[in-house]
Amino acid sequence: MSILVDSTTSVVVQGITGREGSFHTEQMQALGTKVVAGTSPGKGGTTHLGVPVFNTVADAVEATGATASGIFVPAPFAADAIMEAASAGMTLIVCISEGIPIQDMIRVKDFLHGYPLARLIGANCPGLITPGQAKIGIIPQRITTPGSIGLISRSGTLTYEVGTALSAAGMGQSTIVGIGGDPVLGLTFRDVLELFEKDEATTQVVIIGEIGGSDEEHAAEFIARGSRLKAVAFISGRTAPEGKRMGHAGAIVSGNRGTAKSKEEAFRKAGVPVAETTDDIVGLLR
Amino acid sequence: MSILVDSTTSVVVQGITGREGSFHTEQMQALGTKVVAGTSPGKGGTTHLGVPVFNTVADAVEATGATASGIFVPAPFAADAIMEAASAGMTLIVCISEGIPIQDMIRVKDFLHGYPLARLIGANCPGLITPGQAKIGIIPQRITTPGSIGLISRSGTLTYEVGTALSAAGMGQSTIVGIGGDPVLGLTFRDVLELFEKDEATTQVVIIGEIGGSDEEHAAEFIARGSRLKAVAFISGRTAPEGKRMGHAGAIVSGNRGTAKSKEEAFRKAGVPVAETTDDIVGLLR
Amino acid sequence: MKLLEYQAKEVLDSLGIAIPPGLVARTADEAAAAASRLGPVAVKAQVPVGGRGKAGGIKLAGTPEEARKAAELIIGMDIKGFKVPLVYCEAALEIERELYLGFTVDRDARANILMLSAKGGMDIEQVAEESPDSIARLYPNPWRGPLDFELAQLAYDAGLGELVRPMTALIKKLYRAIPDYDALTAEINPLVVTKAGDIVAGDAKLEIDDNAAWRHKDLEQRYGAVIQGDPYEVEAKKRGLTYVSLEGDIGIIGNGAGLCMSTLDLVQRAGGQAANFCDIGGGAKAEVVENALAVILMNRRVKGVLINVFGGITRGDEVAKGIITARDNLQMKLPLVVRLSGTREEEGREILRRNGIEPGVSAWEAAQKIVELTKAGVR
Amino acid sequence: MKLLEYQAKEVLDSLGIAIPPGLVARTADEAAAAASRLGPVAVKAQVPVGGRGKAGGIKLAGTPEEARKAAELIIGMDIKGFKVPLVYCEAALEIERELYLGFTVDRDARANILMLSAKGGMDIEQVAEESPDSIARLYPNPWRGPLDFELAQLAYDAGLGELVRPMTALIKKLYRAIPDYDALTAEINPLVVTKAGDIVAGDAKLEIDDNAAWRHKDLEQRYGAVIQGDPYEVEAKKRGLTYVSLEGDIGIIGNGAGLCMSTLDLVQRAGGQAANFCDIGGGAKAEVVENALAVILMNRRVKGVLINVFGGITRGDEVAKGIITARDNLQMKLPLVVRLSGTREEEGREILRRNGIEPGVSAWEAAQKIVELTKAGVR
Repeated sequence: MSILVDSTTSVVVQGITGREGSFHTEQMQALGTKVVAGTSPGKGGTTHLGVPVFNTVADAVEATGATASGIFVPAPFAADAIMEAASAGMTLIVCISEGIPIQDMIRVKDFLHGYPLARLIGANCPGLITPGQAKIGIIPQRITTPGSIGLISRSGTLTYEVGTALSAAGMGQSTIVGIGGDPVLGLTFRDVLELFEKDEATTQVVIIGEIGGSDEEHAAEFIARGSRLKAVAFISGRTAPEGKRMGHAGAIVSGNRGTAKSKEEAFRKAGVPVAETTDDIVGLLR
Repeated sequence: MSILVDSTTSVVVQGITGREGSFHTEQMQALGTKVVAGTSPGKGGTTHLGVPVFNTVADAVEATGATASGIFVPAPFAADAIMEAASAGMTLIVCISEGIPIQDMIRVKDFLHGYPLARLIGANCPGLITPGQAKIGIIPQRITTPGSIGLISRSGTLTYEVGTALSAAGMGQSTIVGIGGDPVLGLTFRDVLELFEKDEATTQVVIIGEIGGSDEEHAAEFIARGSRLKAVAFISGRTAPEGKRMGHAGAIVSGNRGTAKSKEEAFRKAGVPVAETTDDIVGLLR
Repeated sequence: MKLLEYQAKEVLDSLGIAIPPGLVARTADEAAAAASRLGPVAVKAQVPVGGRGKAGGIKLAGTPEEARKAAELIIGMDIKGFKVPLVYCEAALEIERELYLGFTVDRDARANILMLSAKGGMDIEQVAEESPDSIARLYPNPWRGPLDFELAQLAYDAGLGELVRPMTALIKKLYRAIPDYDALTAEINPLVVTKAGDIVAGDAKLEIDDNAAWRHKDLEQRYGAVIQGDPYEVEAKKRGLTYVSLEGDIGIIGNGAGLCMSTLDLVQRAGGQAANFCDIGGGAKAEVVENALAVILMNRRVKGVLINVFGGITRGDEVAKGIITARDNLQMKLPLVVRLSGTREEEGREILRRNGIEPGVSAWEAAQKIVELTKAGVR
Repeated sequence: MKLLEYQAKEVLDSLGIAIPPGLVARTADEAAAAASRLGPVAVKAQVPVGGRGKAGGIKLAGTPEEARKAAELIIGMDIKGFKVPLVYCEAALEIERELYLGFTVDRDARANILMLSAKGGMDIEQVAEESPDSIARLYPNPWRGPLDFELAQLAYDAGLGELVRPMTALIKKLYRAIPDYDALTAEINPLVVTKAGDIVAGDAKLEIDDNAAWRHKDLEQRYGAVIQGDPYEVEAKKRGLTYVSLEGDIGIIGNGAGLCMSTLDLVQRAGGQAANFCDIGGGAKAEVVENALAVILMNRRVKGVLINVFGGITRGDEVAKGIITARDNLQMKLPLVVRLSGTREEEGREILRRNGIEPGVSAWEAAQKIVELTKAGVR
């Protein structure tokens, strides 16, 4: 078992004919992901990487019944691509594109309220992978092994590091979800934790957080309320300097939350051991 | 019994200190309507017509628990007033103001999707009255008598005419609802019919329609699907000339619908007798 | 407010939409001058109503002299009740294809509807009837406006996939007429794709919501005075009345649109024909009644007047007194039937009778009476 | 992009918000000239960072001579790492009261938050901590923007009921900075109510989303070059790197923000201090590595460099070769420790070793090694 994506998920790649879209579609196919269609405006009716290409996501859904989408379009078009996917009925939308303006994402988040079944992952994220079955995004298959650990991370390369370490230690993963590092994003740690909680095949989770925002704190609260999962957390950015502040607005809103200290304390309070370095994670899971 | 408003409904008057607001609040109070508060920006903390005045509807609701609102503010402020009432949790909003820009009302209608419990009547309508109990709006109490006929109308003065005729004939009314004549409005004939259908005290309904739109046709379809109510309809505007058309957009959208003929035929098809003149309505109800 | 073509095109231009070069001409000389500047032109009557082409209001002119002659014919002609005040001389386009683009309020949907079709030109209503699918439709969310992917889908649905990008940009510009100008209807038909590949507004129709005039005073100031429509409607507008001219000979005054419309219906049922629709609104104050009567009596065709008023807030006796004052001030001699109902209707009727005015108890009776009196030609 | 005060005020002015008369001065003479035109002025350092008042960057000048002296002192001074490029001479306001108005992104709410307080001025953060209720808050819907009734409620909540109308109008104007400029933060503190009753922006802070720079090329063109910040950051920006200067002496390069931050953490844990944060992104191409190394080596404080790269798509041997090329091209002599992991990490490490570069197997080991080497002062 797994969460969000498995070998039966039918996937549309938005921006399939682009450089990134092409490369990663091949990678996704190599793992066995059921990529059923791609979109590329103006290229509807053609075929790319053995997959039919449509002008719009709605056309792709109508023709294939796909339910998940991976977005590989340039940042200026990415917010629109997410809304298009939601409005076409996608229930899983994975947006890899980075550099999307924050105000675009704020509007997208509001738009998605109208599509409660649409789950967004990202943007600016490596996507997700269920080892041995399927992936949407760019997480390299070779850092993964099938197993029972759920991995949720805000950082791309740290995900790969930890995935590699877990696999090397013989600790396989149920699903790895890179939720992305942008300030305004789709699924949060807590949202993904809820999914792992319901997934019987997952018995342990690793949470790789970062300074900024309160999503880690909310995840800790969720676990504190009682979880069957054995969890380990890691927070990067303990020594990162605060950005040079110009005004006070940010401080008024965030107060003391968002620091590595606040996040680590929240996890410890919830009974979740916090790794000092990523190397320590394997040991804490044993 | 009755629909939407009765002697227990607690009402806020938005714009209570204005000329119209003052006059009609007094009329509403004279009938026994439970007017619990008024709003008038900048006059919060004062009292008017024996009623506390608040700056905002939210303040009024917090202090009084009111659930219904009557709006008597000038057109440029009316759309905002409706949204304010909905966001303050009002479940019945009656907007008397006329001359609201259509695009404002289109935005209001979309806004109200976020408040599914908020029922809007109007704008540009005389409001509603449950004879002998309460009213929100400007329908004169003296044209009404308590009874079992539900009256729904798009026209103000025709409502008064028909109300007067019914009362004179000894045919009392359960509730009279003036839904308003604007192109984009709140509750439709059909919406109000559904409420009357569920109100045991109502046994007959009179529908006073007008040319334009398809709301009368939709009401006829509703009745055709089976209703316990004995209905009579009247449509004004049979001989009204079509507006001088400039473009084709209107014609493309509305096609052949919206004429008096289409509406009368729809009612007849649904088994609802159509009065030739308003004078004939009483006879058809007997 | 329905803008004339050249006014609508000025608005489109301000929104960044391409329009052909054109000049307004109020005289034949000006038209000739325009043609000598622009080259071959279409000389187009400027009236806020459709069908001017069939009415002879558009002529092609290859030379300044031809433009002068065309303008001489067109300026001052009557098109569906509008006297043509001026012409618009517009450079001819090299047309590759003609599309249709427009939006309007769909009152059943309580929303704006955007429509795009590859089959533009005169016969779009016929297209709508015969092959409705060839007109692609979109209901944009009124707060968000049309989104890029929605407009792309609209273009593909209309079979205009190759124009997705320019069309998306153009429709977003046109849509700005809603938030910026409270437009109720905007129509570009034909929307011309030129042989050079540009997309240009061939014709333009734009209606602005009168209820929103307070937000767009500049528009009213710039364009409000140009249109020379029905003189009674113009006068009524000045006096703040809701008035529409009709073809018949019986003047109608009512309070409330519904009551007024049903009065028209009754007059026709009684065998007469109304000269106008005139709604004096709720209060039925003496001054407003006098204004309404004054406008109606300007029309020489009118042989009699029917007033149908429900006294809701205003009492019947007061309404009656107001009507008598108005009649006397205007020295009205034509037959006048008044149907008064509501509060103190009996007292009102008595006052009318004493002053030589026929009261009607029911609206139907009153309608029959005025038809009878006007047919008899009673003075 | 963080705009300077005078730039932010130009933007506010373009949105229709009142600002005091003011002039930019790049020299002491210009400041004197400004004061002779404006009368008594505040001479204010223009730096994209808070706290300039406490740092001596704001001086009042009653005469042109005083303005000259103030500008002489302020221009060129260093405020939190920024060399003051110019001053803004602004006419003094007759202040009746000082309010606070601002918006920013609340990342937990995934929304913009508008804040208004009657307690404006320097100590607003203290106000927020001690009496949070005195700061009224509103989360406007991002498509609709703040609605009139919401803004009225905000003003009443802030205890500014008597200013509801002007405040509603002003906040709507300020909010336009979001759709029009992709502003992430805008702050007017103090928002001054003058003795004459006008509402004027006393100070202004505005941050524009760099990710949206493609939508606002005009802003970048007008303002991008003025700010003279940290020279390494300026150079890094030119080379398209994500780079932040820090206080320590160990240069850091990593791929991915998370990996980079965790490398900083490890260096500190090992007893060292990072000289920078430099994220070279996913690919870790030779050219990018060389650019990053070049910027880091500009900094004379740097005593050694730690590179921490995970080879995901790019293979470890290729990354290793790229690093060696970069080092050789730059003739780098300082200690260099590279931690390579991922695909072909063994091959990569072997290449590094052969070329005299210390490879680290784990990031923690690598961090310890670079700290040790820099402390020893090995060359």
